[in-house]
Amino acid sequence: MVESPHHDHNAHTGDIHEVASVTSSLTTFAVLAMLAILALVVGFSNLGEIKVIISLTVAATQSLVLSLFFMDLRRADPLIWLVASSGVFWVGLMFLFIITDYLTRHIAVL
Amino acid sequence: MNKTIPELDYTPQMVPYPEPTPAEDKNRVHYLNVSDTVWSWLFTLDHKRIGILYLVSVSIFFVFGGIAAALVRTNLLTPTGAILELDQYNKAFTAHGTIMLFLFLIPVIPGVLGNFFVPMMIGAKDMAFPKLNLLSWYVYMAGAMFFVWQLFVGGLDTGWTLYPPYTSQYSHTNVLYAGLGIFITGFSSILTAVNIIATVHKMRCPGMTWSRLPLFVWAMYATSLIQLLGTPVLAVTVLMLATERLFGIGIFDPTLEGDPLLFQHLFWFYSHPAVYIMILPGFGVISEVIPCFSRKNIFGYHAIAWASVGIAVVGFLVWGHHMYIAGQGFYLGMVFSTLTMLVAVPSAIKVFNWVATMYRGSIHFAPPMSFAIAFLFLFTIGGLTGLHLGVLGTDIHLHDTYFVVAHFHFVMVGGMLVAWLAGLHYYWPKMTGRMYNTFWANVAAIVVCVGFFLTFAPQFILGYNGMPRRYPHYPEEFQILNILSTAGASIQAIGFTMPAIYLLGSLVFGRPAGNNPWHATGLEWQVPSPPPPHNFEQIPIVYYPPYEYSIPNGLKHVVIHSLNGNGVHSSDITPKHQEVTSGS
Amino acid sequence: MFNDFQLPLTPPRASSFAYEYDLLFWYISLVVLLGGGLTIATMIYFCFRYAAKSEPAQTPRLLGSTSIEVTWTLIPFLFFASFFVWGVRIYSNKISAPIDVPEYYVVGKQWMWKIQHPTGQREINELHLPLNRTVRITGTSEDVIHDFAIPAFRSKFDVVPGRYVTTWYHPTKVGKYHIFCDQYCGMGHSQMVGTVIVMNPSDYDAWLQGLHVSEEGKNPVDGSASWEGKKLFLKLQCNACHNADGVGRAPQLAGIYMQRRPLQGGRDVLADDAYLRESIRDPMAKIVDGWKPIMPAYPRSQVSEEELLNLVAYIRSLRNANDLPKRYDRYPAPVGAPGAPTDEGGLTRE
Amino acid sequence: MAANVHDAAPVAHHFNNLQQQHDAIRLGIWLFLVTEVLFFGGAMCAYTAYRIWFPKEFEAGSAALNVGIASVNTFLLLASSLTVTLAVRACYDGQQKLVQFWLGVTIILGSLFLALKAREYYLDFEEGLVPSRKLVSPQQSSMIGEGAALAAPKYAFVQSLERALHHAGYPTEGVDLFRVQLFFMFYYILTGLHVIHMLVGIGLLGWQFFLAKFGFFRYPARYIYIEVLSVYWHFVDMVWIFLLPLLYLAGPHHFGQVISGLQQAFGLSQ
Repeated sequence: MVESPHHDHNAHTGDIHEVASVTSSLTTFAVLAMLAILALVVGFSNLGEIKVIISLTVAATQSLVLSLFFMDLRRADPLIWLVASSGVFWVGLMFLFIITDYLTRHIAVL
Repeated sequence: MNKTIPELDYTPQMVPYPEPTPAEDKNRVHYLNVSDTVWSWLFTLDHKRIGILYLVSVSIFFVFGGIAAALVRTNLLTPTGAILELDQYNKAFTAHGTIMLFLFLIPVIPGVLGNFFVPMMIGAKDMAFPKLNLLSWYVYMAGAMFFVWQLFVGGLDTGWTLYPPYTSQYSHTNVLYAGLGIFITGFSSILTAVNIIATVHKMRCPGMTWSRLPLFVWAMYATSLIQLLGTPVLAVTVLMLATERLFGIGIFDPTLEGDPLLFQHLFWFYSHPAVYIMILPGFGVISEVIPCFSRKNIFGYHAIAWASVGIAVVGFLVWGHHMYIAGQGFYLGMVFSTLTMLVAVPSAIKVFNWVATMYRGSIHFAPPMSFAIAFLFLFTIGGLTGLHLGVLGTDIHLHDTYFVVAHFHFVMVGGMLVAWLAGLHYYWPKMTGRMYNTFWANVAAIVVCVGFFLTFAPQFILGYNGMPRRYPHYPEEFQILNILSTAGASIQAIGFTMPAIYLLGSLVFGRPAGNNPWHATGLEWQVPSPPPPHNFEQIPIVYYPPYEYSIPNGLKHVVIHSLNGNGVHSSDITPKHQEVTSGS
Repeated sequence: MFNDFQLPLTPPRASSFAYEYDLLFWYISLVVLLGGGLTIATMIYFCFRYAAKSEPAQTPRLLGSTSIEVTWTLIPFLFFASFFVWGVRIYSNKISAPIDVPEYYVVGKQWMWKIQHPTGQREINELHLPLNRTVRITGTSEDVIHDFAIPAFRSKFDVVPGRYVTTWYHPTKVGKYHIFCDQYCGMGHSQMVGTVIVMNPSDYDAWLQGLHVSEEGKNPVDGSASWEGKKLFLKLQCNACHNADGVGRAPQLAGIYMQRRPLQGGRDVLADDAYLRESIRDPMAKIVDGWKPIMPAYPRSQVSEEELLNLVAYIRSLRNANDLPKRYDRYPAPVGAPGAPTDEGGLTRE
Repeated sequence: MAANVHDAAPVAHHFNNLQQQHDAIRLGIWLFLVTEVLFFGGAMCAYTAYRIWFPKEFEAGSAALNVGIASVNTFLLLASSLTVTLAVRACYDGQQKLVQFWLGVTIILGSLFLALKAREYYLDFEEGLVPSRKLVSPQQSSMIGEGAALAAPKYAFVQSLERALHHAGYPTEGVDLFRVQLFFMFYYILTGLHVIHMLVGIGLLGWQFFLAKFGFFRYPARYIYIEVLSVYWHFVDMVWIFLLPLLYLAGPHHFGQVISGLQQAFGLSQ
């Protein structure tokens, strides 16, 4: 891929916001495709109980790769990091409390 | 505690906008008279006009909710229901609940004062996304139409909590309309939240650091965090309930071994933080009003600011105290009870700091201050009675009784509504440029406080005696207290109509209020009374912390200086930074 | 001392739990009144003491002090923590119902309470209880979520359809007290009220036999739950497989209650009420080791919640194998029906 | 509008400079994504709660799904994420035509995904795998075995599920087939919400495709709008990445099912 031609920046101040190059996007896609194949392979294997955990971790890595490279979280300023991680943290909170109820509801008494 | 804050030399380098002479004021262009076509109002992008749109629609829905409340209270005059049948009563209290919560309490301060004043307080020309701001009003009105529509086609009799399996299989009233209404109004509050967070982060004027933000902006920021993180869960819960009701089979369906408690978990995950969405803006207004009328710096600025954010965060971890006896596990009940005790502390800190602000102040009993004092009195009682319901042991007896009704009315009406009235009376001169009759406003504050106390104090006793919530018929021995409560309700009704009269009257008869009737600090008071369309001619620079009231000769000026130096005076001001040890 | 001290406008204390409860309730109320009262009093004092004089007074520039902030953070939290600890003790005491006490069943149905005594008496919206005897209450609901609440006993529990909830009472004062439904359940939510009648043990036993007429026309009906259960056991032909002859198609249910039952797949489970109920409602869920999964399910449309309670009570009452009916026992045909019961079957022979 | 699209002032009146405006927009979209994360998170939390209680029923439900279409859809969606990033890159390089091209490809890939999804829904509907309380009248169901006590009434859903599971070769004893409808409720709710978000995404892509025709996306003035949409599109893809293991790979599958699933999708199977 030829290096991108000179941009016609008008002389505006500092919106120096680089964007991922085509090659890096292709490599990210390749990584994501590999992870998707891995998820399917794990899905089709009969590993039993831990199959769920493996496929969810693969899905988590896929979404991490996707958000870091495709959604350009890598170069975003720390505020965007805070927003993204607070969303995930709050869903974690909800899971933590609701699922604890479903695991401990039958422990009737101390 | 040594804090390096700029020692302020108050020699007046800069006079703010000169007080407009009445003649000059008559033909000054401000946001109200910049154009008066209906089109310019309905498609305005000016955050101030959107605030006024919200004010009008929110007050109308408050009247709707008030009528429903009047129906409920008059019906409870006699043990066998004075005026309503059983199902009519159920529809009345559900209408009162849903309209007051979703159409009044949640959108009122973020929609009216938040939209109007957050940009002005941080020195911005407008909200970050003006079109989104207008969209949030239209989405709110669309959602409100569903609520009003379901009122006229048979109402909803499930209570605002919509618990399945009653709502999904046994209720024959229009749950779907109400669910859709909740879904859409929830979307509107998400849009407001995104707007406020983006504005506070990205559009503060130079010098407006986080520790110089007015506490109202801190409270609005914390409220937007909750709205942003909580509302989507309610949206998906209402959606799941609607699918279950439409297809007759569903997730919370006990015949399928589904668990109705799962709905309660997901519902309260939003609905408890929602009560903090309602009260935090009230805290913000009180943190503005008390320092101004005690003529004294706020006590513990950082404590109050971080208490707001603390309530927003811990508020998400306590919802289980609504389900102690609903079948939730004992282990999780303990976890939620501990966290509920934790979340009670920041509110206590705030109240202590407000009272400490009044210490050695010089207190003017202007109407906003009398409402703020009523707030402190009622909210303290409301907040502390919440402890009875947060503790595992005592909630067994008190759950779903009138004790709960009294507690949340003390906090919602005694806290939020009185704070809203305080905010309305504090900012009315700035919004409309007219001054209302302060004597009648003080009378209204007293009437509201007395009427409210008479209505809901007896309900604590009713609750402890075990009278259940949502009962149109009740045992005879509770009748005396219920009559007392209804009497209080009628006094309260008078108390709420009085502001409508003298505030609207002030639009016609009120004298011009001038730039700063209360001599308050803060950027919103440095611009002429009905503010010009673009708030600030030049972007202001802020040098001082927000509440600098304790200075020698009474505050007349906060420095307005333009970026490019062609402000009213061109002299360059650099405040002298000196070590200051704050008094204990 | 504290027991019989009764403030005006407060509900009667009619159970042992009520005393414990009131101790905590008044402790919290006291602390709240003191703390809140103090805060409000200081505020009002400040309002008068520092009201603005005519000329603008010079106010001190106090920006706050962390030492004060820390103190009024810790003190409230310590009090709140004490509330929490005491509350947990009471809550755990309330939900741990003793096992070996007479068990009453409560079934919430849309807008009435169906109550059943251990000896089989059934009542609607009324509960007769003997004085000073601990009793165990198991509740469920047939349609929506209700809530069986007795303010005088300071007790309340949500009855959720599809699940059993258990609690206990120990009445200590004779009298009539309210029963309320405390979870909104529709139009008749306020009609689901009833009375608990606490009687002296002698009156209570007389009432069980139907001799003690507390009010005119109130007599005990039907036999005990397990007797009802046995009739149903026969009607549904359960004894086709579960019978005394031990034909080997299904486990003999005698004496399995509260035993550990080995399941297919290695786990084992305690055969308590929930297990019995689930094995009837949905036998596929847990299959006992060594038996084929051939038992049909009996959903709600076939066996109502109440009938299920009777079946479970019957199974629990079986002590040894020959308590079970025979392979060909028939549900007794009504008198005079064609083909009267053969001599070796039927209940009448007992 | 199209005529003077080039010289429209890029900086709105209330922002100081372009950087502040773009940062605000980027923050806005990420805040919106947080609400979407919690929106789908709520539904998935309910799914997890029930999966903990009824693991066998959820595996049985997943075994009945057409895993062939799902895997193809996964790759379609990943590819569409790639193409939308290339569109952003093209806008950064200032090649307006390329922007329009890549947006077009993304729309095609998205529509392919929706077409396959619609086909899958049609197949599920045809097989009767839709939760309902419909009862099958006694004559239709097979003869009730002799001597067995009154068998539970046959539900239409249970009958069609048995046929599907038999076809998939999944042993059905020890599974309460009526309760598998819980899994299918989640299947329809989660994938339905995802489809709605896809439709909105494709609508916006179409709008930007139309704008790109007039060279609207000049860098740096209006670059942000295409980046914002790409972030939303990547999020929709991320939701599918989680839906695949939760819904389709919950039950035991083998590679043969992918082939037979696809044949069934394209109507080639017998």
